[in-house]
Amino acid sequence: MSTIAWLFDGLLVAALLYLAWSLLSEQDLFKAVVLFIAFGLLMALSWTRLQAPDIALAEAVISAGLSGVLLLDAVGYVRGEKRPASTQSEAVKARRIEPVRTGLNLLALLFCAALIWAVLNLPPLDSGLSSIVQAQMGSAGVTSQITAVLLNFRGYDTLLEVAVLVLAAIGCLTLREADQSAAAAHSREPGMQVLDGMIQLVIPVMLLVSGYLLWAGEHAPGGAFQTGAMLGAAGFLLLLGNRMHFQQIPGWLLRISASLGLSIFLLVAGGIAISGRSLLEYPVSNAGKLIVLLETAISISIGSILIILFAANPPSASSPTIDQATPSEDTTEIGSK
Amino acid sequence: MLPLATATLVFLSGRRAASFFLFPGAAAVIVSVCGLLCQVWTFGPQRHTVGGWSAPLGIELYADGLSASLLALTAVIMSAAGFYALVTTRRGGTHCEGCDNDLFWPLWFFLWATLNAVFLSRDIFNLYITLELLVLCAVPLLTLAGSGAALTAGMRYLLVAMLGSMAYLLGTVLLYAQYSTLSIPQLGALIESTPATLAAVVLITSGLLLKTALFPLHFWLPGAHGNAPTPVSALLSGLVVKASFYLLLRLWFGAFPRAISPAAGQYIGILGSAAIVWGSLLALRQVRLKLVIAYSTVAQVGYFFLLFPLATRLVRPSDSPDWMAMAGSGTLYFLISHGLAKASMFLSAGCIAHAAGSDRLSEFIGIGRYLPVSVFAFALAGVSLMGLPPSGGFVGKWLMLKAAFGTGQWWWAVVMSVGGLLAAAYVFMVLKQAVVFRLVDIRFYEVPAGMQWAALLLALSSLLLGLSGEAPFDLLEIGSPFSAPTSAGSPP
Amino acid sequence: MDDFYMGIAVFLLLNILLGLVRILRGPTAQDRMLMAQLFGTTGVAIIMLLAEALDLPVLRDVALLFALLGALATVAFVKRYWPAKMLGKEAGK
Amino acid sequence: MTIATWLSVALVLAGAFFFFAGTMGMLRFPDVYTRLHAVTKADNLGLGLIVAGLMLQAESWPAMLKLALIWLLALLASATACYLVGNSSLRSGLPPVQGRYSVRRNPCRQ
Amino acid sequence: MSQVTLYTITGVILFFMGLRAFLLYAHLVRKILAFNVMGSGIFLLLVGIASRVPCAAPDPVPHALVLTGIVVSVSFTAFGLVLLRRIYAKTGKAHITTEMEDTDAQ
Repeated sequence: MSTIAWLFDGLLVAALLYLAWSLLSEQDLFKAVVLFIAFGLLMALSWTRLQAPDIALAEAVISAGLSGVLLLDAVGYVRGEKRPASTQSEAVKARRIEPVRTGLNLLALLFCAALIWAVLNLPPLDSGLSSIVQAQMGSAGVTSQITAVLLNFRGYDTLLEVAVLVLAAIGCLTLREADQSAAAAHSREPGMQVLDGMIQLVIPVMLLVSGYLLWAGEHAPGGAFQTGAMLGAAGFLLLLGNRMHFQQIPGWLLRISASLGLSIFLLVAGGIAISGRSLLEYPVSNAGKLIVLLETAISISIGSILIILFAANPPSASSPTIDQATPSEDTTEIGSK
Repeated sequence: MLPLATATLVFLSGRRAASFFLFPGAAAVIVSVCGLLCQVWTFGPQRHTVGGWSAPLGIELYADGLSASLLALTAVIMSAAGFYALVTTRRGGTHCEGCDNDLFWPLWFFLWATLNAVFLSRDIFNLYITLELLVLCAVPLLTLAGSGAALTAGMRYLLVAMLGSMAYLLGTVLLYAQYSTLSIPQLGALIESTPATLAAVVLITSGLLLKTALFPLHFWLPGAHGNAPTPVSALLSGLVVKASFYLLLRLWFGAFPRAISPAAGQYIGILGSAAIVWGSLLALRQVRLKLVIAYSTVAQVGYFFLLFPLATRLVRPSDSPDWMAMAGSGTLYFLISHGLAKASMFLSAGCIAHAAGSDRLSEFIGIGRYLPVSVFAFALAGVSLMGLPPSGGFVGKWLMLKAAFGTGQWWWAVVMSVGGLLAAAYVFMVLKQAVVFRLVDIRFYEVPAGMQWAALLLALSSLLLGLSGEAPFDLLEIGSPFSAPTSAGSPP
Repeated sequence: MDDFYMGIAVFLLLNILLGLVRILRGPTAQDRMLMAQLFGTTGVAIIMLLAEALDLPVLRDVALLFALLGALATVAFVKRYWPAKMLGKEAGK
Repeated sequence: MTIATWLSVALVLAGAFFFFAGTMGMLRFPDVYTRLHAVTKADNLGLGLIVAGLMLQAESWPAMLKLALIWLLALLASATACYLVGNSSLRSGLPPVQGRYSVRRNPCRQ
Repeated sequence: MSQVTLYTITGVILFFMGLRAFLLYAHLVRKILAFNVMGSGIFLLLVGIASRVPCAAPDPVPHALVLTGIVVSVSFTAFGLVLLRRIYAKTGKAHITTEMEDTDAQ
C-alpha cells in the first residue's frame, strides 16, 4: 500500500506544481482558467489524501462549480481588451523591468527555500488543539468536530465570515447598480433544449444533495458552507440556462435572503447575551438545535449571496457598456443572434 | 461590553429602512462605546470570552486603554464624517458621489463595526478575518465614487490588501504550527526565536506594512484616499490605515517581543523616516488638495513607525521602561490626534472642493473669505499635523522627542523635526492659496453649514486633545502593552 | 485489494497528466473545455477509488458533488465565454 | 478471493482501460467532433464500469445507490456538456476535418 | 519525512509561485488566479500541519480555519472579478500598469 500511496502522492504533487506553474505562466487566459479548473480538481484530490473531506467537499463545489464559472465569465468579458501595441517605449520598459524580474525570481526562490527549511524544522508531533477539542465535544451540541469548531468554539469567526460574504455581495451590488444600463437582452439560442432538460433533472437533485449535506454536517463532513455553495451552484445553473432572471428577483427578497444568516446569527447572539451569558455561549442543552438553525440560515444566505456575486455580472453577450472613447471591436454591440 | 459590534450589525439587517435606523443605530454604538470606556476607566482592562470558550480553543476579546481610546476615536470620526455625508446628500453637495447610494449606509456601519471588531480582538486568525472585512468595506465605499480613477484605485487597494492578507495568513499558519494557539497573549508567552517564527514575523509584518502603506509600500494609498468620496477619504485616512497599524502594534508588543531583535525596530524606523520625508516632499508637489492630504498621510504614517525603534530598543532589560511607555503613549497620542486632524482636513477639503467646484489648488485662490470656517478648520488640523503647541499632535510629538533623546537615539528626533517643517510647508502652501487676497472675484458655490461644522468639530477635538492634560494618558496607560513586556515578557 | 484500487487511481492520475497535453495544445477552446470535462469524470473515478482504498466512505459525497457539478463549467463556457467570441467574429465579417 | 471480488477487479480494470482509451482518443483524434466521441466513451463506459466494480464491493444498499447516482449524474453532465460543446463548435463554424475522418454535419443545426 | 511533509512543502512552493506571478503580471485576471494559487498553497500547508501526528485523526481546528479561509478567498475572488468587469467597462482596460504611480509621482 505504502509504495503505491507514495507514488500517488508524488504524482499528485508533481501534477499540482506543474499545473500551477503552467497556469500562472500561460499567456492565453482561457487556457489558464481551464488549467485552473483542473488545478482545483487536483486540490480536491489532495484534500482527500490529507484526510480533510470537509475541505474536499468545499473545494469540489468551488472549483467545479463556482470559481470556474466566475472566471470563465470574466475572461469572456474582458477578452476584447486591446493590448497596447508594443511600441518602442514598451520595449525600453521591458528592458528596464528585466532585472527587476530576475531579482524578484531570485528573491522568491530564496524566501521559498528558507521557508521550506523553516517548515521542515517545525517542532515535530504536536497534536495541536485536537485533544482540547475532543475534551469539549460533549458540550458542543453536534458530533462533527469541524462543525463544532466552526459554529461553536470559534463561532465568532464564522459570524464575521458570514459578514465577509454579505459585504462582498453588497460590494458587488454597489458596482452593479451603476451598471444597470447594460440590461441583459436575452434571446433564446437554438439548441438549448438539451440544457433545459438537464436543468430540470439536475436542479432537484442539487437541492436534495444540499439538504443532505446540511443534514450530514451535524455528524459528518458537510455543513453550512458546502450546502450554501451547492445552492449557489444551482442558482448559477438556473441563471446560465436563462431559467431565472436576476432582474426579476425583487430586491427585498435578495436583501432578506442574503442577510438572513447574519441576522439570525445576530439574533441568537443577542438573545444569548440578554439571557446573561457571554456572546454566542449556547446553552448546552439547546446547542445542537441552535447550530442547526444557524447552519440552515447561513446556507440559504450563502446560496443567495453567491447568486448575487455571479449575477452582478451582466452576461457578456449583452454589450458591455464601454465608454465611447475607447471602442473595442470585439465587444461592440451586435444584435445577438 | 460587546453589543457595540453586534448592535451595528443588527441594525444592518434592516437596511431597507436605513434612514429610519440611522440615528438610533449610531447612538446605540456610541453609548456602548462610552459604556466600555467607563468600564475600562474604572475597572481596568476588560476581557470577554466569546461563546464561553477560553483562549486556545475559543476567541477572546479584550479591551484595554488603547483599544478603548481607539474605539472612541472611531466613534468620533465615524459620526462626524457620517454627519458630513448625511448633510452632503441631503443638501445636494458635490464631491461625495455615491454617498446617496442605498448601500452607502450599510457599508458605513459595517465599516464601523469592523473597526470595532479589529480593536477588540486578540486572536490572530480572527484579526485576519476582520482585516478582510475592513477591505471589503473600504473598497466598495471607495468605488462608490464611480469614476475610472476611483475604480482603478479601488482595484489596486483590493490587490494590495489581498497580497497583504495572504502574507499575514501564512505567518499565522506558521505561528499556529508551532504554538497551537492563535491568541496573542498566549503567543507572547510561548514564542521563541525559531526559524519558522522569524519567517512568520517577517511575513506578518510585511503584510501589515503593506496594508498600512509604509514607505516603499505606500504606492496604493494616495490614489485610494485621493479619489474616494470625501467622507470616505476621511475614514480611510483617519481610521482604516490605523487598524492595520494597531494590529502591528499589538503583535509586536504583545506577541513577538521575545522573537525580535532591536535591529528590526531600527529598520522599520528607517522606513518610517523615509516615509516622512518622501511623503512630505511629494505632498508639496501635488496640484490637488486631496492628494496633498493623502500624501501627508503617507508621511504621517511614517511617524507612527518611529515608535518601533524607540520602543523595541528598550526591550533590553537594562533600559528603563519609562522611556518606552513614553514613546508608546506619545505615538498613540499622535496617532489619535492625527486621525482627528486628517479626517477634519479631508472634510474641509471636501467643503472647499464643493465651493470651488474642484479641489485643484489653483482654483480656490482666496476662498478663505467665503469659507472662513472650513479654512479655519483646515488650519487647525494643520497645526496639529505640524505639531505646534496647543494641539494634540504637539503633545504626541513632544513625548516621542523626549523618548528619542532619553534613549540616546537623537537621529529620530532630527527626522521628526524635519518632518514637522515639511508638514508646515505643505499646510502653508494650501493656506496661502486659500487666504490670499485677490481682486478678481471668483464665484464660489454655497456650502451647507453642517459640512463645514463637521470638519471644524474634528479639528477642535484634535486641538482639545492637546489641552485636556492628563486624562487621555491615564486611559492609554491602562493595560498598556508597552509596560508589560519589559518586566518579565509575560502577556499583558 | 486496497493496493489494487490505489494502483488504478495512480493509473487514472497518469491519464490526467497525459490529457494535459490536449489542454495545452488546444487548438480550439472547445477542445480544452472537453478535456476539462474528461478530467472531471476521471477525478470522480479517482475519488471513488480512493474512498474504497482508504475506507473513507465520505469521499463518495465529494465524488457526488463533482459529478453533479461536472457540467457547470462547460455550461458557463458555452453560455458566457463563447458567445462573446462568436459575436466578435460576426462583427468582423 | 470470491467471485465477486474477481468480477469487481475485472470491471474496474475494464473501466480504467476505457478511461485510457478516452484520453488517448482526446490526444489522437483530429478535431472536436471526433474527440467528443472519445470523451463520452470514457465518461459513460469507463466510469460506468468502475462504478459497477465498486458497487460489488459496497458495504450497504445506500452506498450502492449513491454510487449508481454518481454514475447517472456524471452521465447526465457529460451528455449535456458534450452536446453543448459540439453545438457551440458547429454554430461557430468550426469545420469538421474532412477526408478519412469526415463526419456528417449535425442535422440539429439551425 | 512523511507523505504529509510532501504536501506541506508543495504548499509553500505553491504560495511562492503564486506570489511571484501576483507581482509579475499586470493582467488582473492573472493576479486573481495567482491569489487563488497562493491561497491554495497556504491551505495545503495548514492542513498538512493539522495532520502531523501520524496515525491520529487530524486536528480539526486548522480544517475549520481553512474552510473559513476558503470562503473568504472566494468572496474576494468574486468581488475582484466584478470590480474588474466594472473597470473594464469603464476604461476598456483589464491591466493594472505602473503608469498611474508615475503620474502620481510627478
